[in-house]
Amino acid sequence: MTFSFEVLVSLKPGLADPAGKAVLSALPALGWTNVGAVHVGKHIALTLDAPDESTARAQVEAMADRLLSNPVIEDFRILDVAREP
Amino acid sequence: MTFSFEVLVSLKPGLADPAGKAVLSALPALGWTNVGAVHVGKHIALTLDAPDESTARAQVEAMADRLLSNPVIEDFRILDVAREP
Amino acid sequence: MTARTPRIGVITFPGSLDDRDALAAVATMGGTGVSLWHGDHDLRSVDAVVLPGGFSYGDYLRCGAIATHAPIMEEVRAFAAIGGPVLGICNGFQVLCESRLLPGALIRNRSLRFVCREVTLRVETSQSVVTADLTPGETLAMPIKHGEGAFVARTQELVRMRSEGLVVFRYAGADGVVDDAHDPNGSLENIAGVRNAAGNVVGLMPHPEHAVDPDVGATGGQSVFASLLSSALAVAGS
Amino acid sequence: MSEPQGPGTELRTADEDPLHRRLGLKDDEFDRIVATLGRQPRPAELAMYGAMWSEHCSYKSSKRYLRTLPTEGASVLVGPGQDAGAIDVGDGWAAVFKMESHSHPSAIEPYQGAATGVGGIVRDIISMGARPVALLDPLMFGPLEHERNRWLFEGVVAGIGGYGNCIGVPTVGGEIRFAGPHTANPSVDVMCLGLARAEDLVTSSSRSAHAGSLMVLYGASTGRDGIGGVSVLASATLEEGSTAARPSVQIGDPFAEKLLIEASLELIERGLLEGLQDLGGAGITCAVSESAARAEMGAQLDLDAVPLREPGMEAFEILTSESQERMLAIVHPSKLGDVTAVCARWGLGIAVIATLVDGGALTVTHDGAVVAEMPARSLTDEGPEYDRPREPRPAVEGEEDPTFTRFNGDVRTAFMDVLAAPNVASKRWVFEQYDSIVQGQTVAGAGGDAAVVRVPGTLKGLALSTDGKGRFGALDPYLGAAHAVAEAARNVAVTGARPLAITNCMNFGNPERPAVMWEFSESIRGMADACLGLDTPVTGGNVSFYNESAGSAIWPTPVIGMVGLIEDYRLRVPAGFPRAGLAIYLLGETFAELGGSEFAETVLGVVAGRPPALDLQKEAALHRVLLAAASQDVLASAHDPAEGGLAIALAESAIEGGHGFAVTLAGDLPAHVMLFSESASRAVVSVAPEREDGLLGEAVDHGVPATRLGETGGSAVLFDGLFETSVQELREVYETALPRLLGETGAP
Ligand SMILES: Nc1ncnc2c1ncn2[C@@H]1O[C@H](COP(=O)(O)OP(=O)(O)O)[C@@H](O)[C@H]1O
Ligand SMILES: [Mg+2]
Repeated sequence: MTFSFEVLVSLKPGLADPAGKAVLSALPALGWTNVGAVHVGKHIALTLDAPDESTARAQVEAMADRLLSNPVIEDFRILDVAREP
Repeated sequence: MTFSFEVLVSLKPGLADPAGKAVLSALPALGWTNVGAVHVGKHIALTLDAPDESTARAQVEAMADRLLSNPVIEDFRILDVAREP
Repeated sequence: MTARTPRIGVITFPGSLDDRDALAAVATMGGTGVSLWHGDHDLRSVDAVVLPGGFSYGDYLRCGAIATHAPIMEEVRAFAAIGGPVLGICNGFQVLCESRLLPGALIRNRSLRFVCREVTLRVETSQSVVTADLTPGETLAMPIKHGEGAFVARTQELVRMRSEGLVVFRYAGADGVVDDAHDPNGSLENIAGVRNAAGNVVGLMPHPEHAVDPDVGATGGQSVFASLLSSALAVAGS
Repeated sequence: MSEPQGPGTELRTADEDPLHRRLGLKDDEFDRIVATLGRQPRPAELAMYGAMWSEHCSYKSSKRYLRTLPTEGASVLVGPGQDAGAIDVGDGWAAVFKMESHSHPSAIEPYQGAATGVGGIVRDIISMGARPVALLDPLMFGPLEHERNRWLFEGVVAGIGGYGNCIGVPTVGGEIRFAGPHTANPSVDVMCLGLARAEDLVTSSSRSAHAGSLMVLYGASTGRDGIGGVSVLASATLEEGSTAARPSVQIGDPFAEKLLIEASLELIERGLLEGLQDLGGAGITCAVSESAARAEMGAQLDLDAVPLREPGMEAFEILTSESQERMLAIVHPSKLGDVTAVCARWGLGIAVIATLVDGGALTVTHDGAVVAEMPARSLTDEGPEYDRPREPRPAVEGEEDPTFTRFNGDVRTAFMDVLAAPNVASKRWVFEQYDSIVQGQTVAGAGGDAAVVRVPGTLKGLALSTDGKGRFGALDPYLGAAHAVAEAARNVAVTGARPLAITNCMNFGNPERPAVMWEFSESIRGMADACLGLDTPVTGGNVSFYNESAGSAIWPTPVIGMVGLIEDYRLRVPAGFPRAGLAIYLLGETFAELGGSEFAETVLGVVAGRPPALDLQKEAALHRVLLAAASQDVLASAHDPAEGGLAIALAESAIEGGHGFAVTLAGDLPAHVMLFSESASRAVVSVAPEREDGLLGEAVDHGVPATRLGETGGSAVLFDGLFETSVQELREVYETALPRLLGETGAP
């Protein structure tokens, strides 16, 4: 079966987030003064074949940990799962 | 009230996605040969103050359209909403 | 026509890097360089505007995206609309695409790496303010230096660009042959520079301002700036 | 000063240790603090001493050796002890330069570690009042066969490019070496060169401040990142339950740095400052105490005024945070309005955090209460100093010097193997990722022996080279250091520039081990002797200790950053053969010296033997010949044999220039020794036939042997009587070796 996952990778709290800061400071010029915080991270969508969902999810977690993020500075979160027959 | 949103930005289908391709081609060397497709996009988390959720959401949509994504090449999707009192 | 030297404005955005180099190139080629500031609503009566290379606002989010909303860009849009010559180099090209003054967009190089090297460009049209003095097929040597220079457009748009002749430069071999081996970043159809329909707004990823002084490299930028200067005078005089 | 030092490996657990030990302070250091204060220290005070008296900030193990380096010379304007050294390059210009390492952070997060390393050294240059105009990045990694080493290598290179490219300072050169001992400990050193008008330089370092002057912090806000980077806070808890949220790695913001550069230079140009200091290791503690101590004053520091990135930060966190992209200016109160306006125009945050006061006391308040009070000088100038035990490494018994190993292999195969060795092969994959041309002054970027950048508005060029000789150092640390200086000077001299002065970065293992301390002292001795012999004083540098894991240290590797001056950059001599029909000469002599050579490691598989001898008088004479010939436009090309010897030098000149050659290597030495010996004080030059007499005249005048080897021309490459190949084949081998090791085909 083919499963679809989305992985969200974001900087660990406490680290400077220059991209988030840049977006935040650009917003007032566009008329939005009510935004409190912005953080920019990565979104990775992938599909994989696996016998069942828990196997698939375990693999995605391993990929997120080993390849898609650097655990020293980033956290990740696995978003959804959808199965395509 | 303060609302939290997450915006996911991804390249429009059909456009080259070199980052996705690079992840895909790095996977087999790490032992994962069952991944079919990978797409890399952006994840933007933000908080904003608004009188109610629908106002907040409308503003986030406008931001996503005008600043957070480039509609010429990207699609966006607004993920969740959480309210903090 | 007058004998006065054209005034060429160069915008400094926060994070612009090649603004001084562009001013120097203008001076070398006989124009008067005028510094313009992103936060002003004033083009200081220049005859042409250059958006220089660099990393405006750190190029965070998307290259050129935040600069699009700078106050001076309102003036640039108005100037472009009445036919004023506008040249975007590298980051300036990205700003012009983000501003919809030019078609398409620029994404990460297919190598995913920044690349700084000399390339050869083939001129595709003389219908632009930077190629008015050049002949299609001519080649120019100048450097590139960017991490996000792969030109992309959706198929429909690409078809329109082709039919309207909006491609100004393509990456080529020294002999002018356009092929994948000479595409340094994965641009569609080797596109290195494009124009708007009127030809007064042009953007390119390579750096003509770094190719006017033979002591520090190639000289393919000389004719680009020469054309810009003469177009600036022509528009100003008309 | 921004590199974490001293991993807390020797620390016992928090429970059984008092606070000072967890902050990396020894018991006698603690006693010294009690004696200075005349009472028990408060926690924030201990954190401040812990950071300032760390090896990295105090140089407590290395100071006594650094004092022995030659630091004086006709051109030196500012010697060691300032944020960066400076030399006079004429026409009212000062060249300001310094090298620094960021190896430890890069081993954890290569991209950000390297990126923030660039940021740190650039701020050192700005704080001298100079515009940064060039970067160089000498790097050392473990072999690329290992996946982790590839990850480190690719990440570090991307990080240096990512930061350097974004701040608009060209990266014009560097060095990459691969060696086993760097597997767990990559060395990431970065050198920055800046230019200032000599009078502006004086302004920024004269410290004309007085009581009532304000200390203004501008740039990024202060967060919990990088706390204890320089001491051991990151690996120990200060007080119960407060460490979880403190990341040890930092994220660089090159955009903020670019704004800092422009704002700082504008502040200096407009004469708005009384002093300027970067924030690096030990953060606010270091910047405020150094500024006060230099002005021979004290300061009143209010931590409540510091703009914070996160709420609820404790005093010690604010005091020792190493958040990036911050500067501290000393400002007369009457100029504060103008300073604020300049920072606002560049979009930078600004806050008055301290006031200079008479007397030498530094008083720190937080939440309205005093949290620390001590003599400012006690932090900066009165730290401990050690004479650590040294012990020469025992000689390796029964090891054969590769110079005398019989070689029965095929020299052509050996030649191709050496050409493809990662230490020798083209580094294009690396340097094409760097913007080497921004600012428009790069006459020669990476790819030759030294980079050359113009001094704007003049005909002058500055020639820059970085060199480390780890393999030689492993075999003889004295010679390793001396050779590094000599090669750096030679790289500058072959371009036609006169070597003027050096900066350096000393990359070593744990100084608490006597063998490492001995290597260090020997290296300093070698560097000092070579700098004296070549008249290139030391204007500054950086010491990076503790580059080891599991008791296995990196090779003792001083990396030298040399600055030279060429009076007319149009007379710069290229490394490649520019055309056919030129006579090729070897200046200097080849001896049987394969100890520690590339040939020995790549072909024989050993790092052994005695490194080549170095005669500094011969070396200086070679430089004189090169300079005299270059200034008369006699040389068509010049290149020095280094790793891989004469054979590789000839090959590189052919590849670079695109012209083949035919040479005959006469003499009594075996062919492989002729080809691959790494004897010092040599150069391969090419000259037009009508200029041969001119070259020979200079060579005779300075007593340098000159041997005619053959001619340039054609597409073939011929070592007469040995083997034949082509420029095309050489280029293929040389250019594709590194991409292949990285699993790429070399396509664009
Ligand atoms: N990390 C690097 N960054 C930039 N340029 C580099 C780097 N490594 C090597 N280079 C360039 O490659 C060329 C060859 O380097 P190297 O073999 O160290 O030269 P040499 O033997 O003359 O010291 C030099 O021009 C050098 O500047
Ligand atoms: Mg050399």
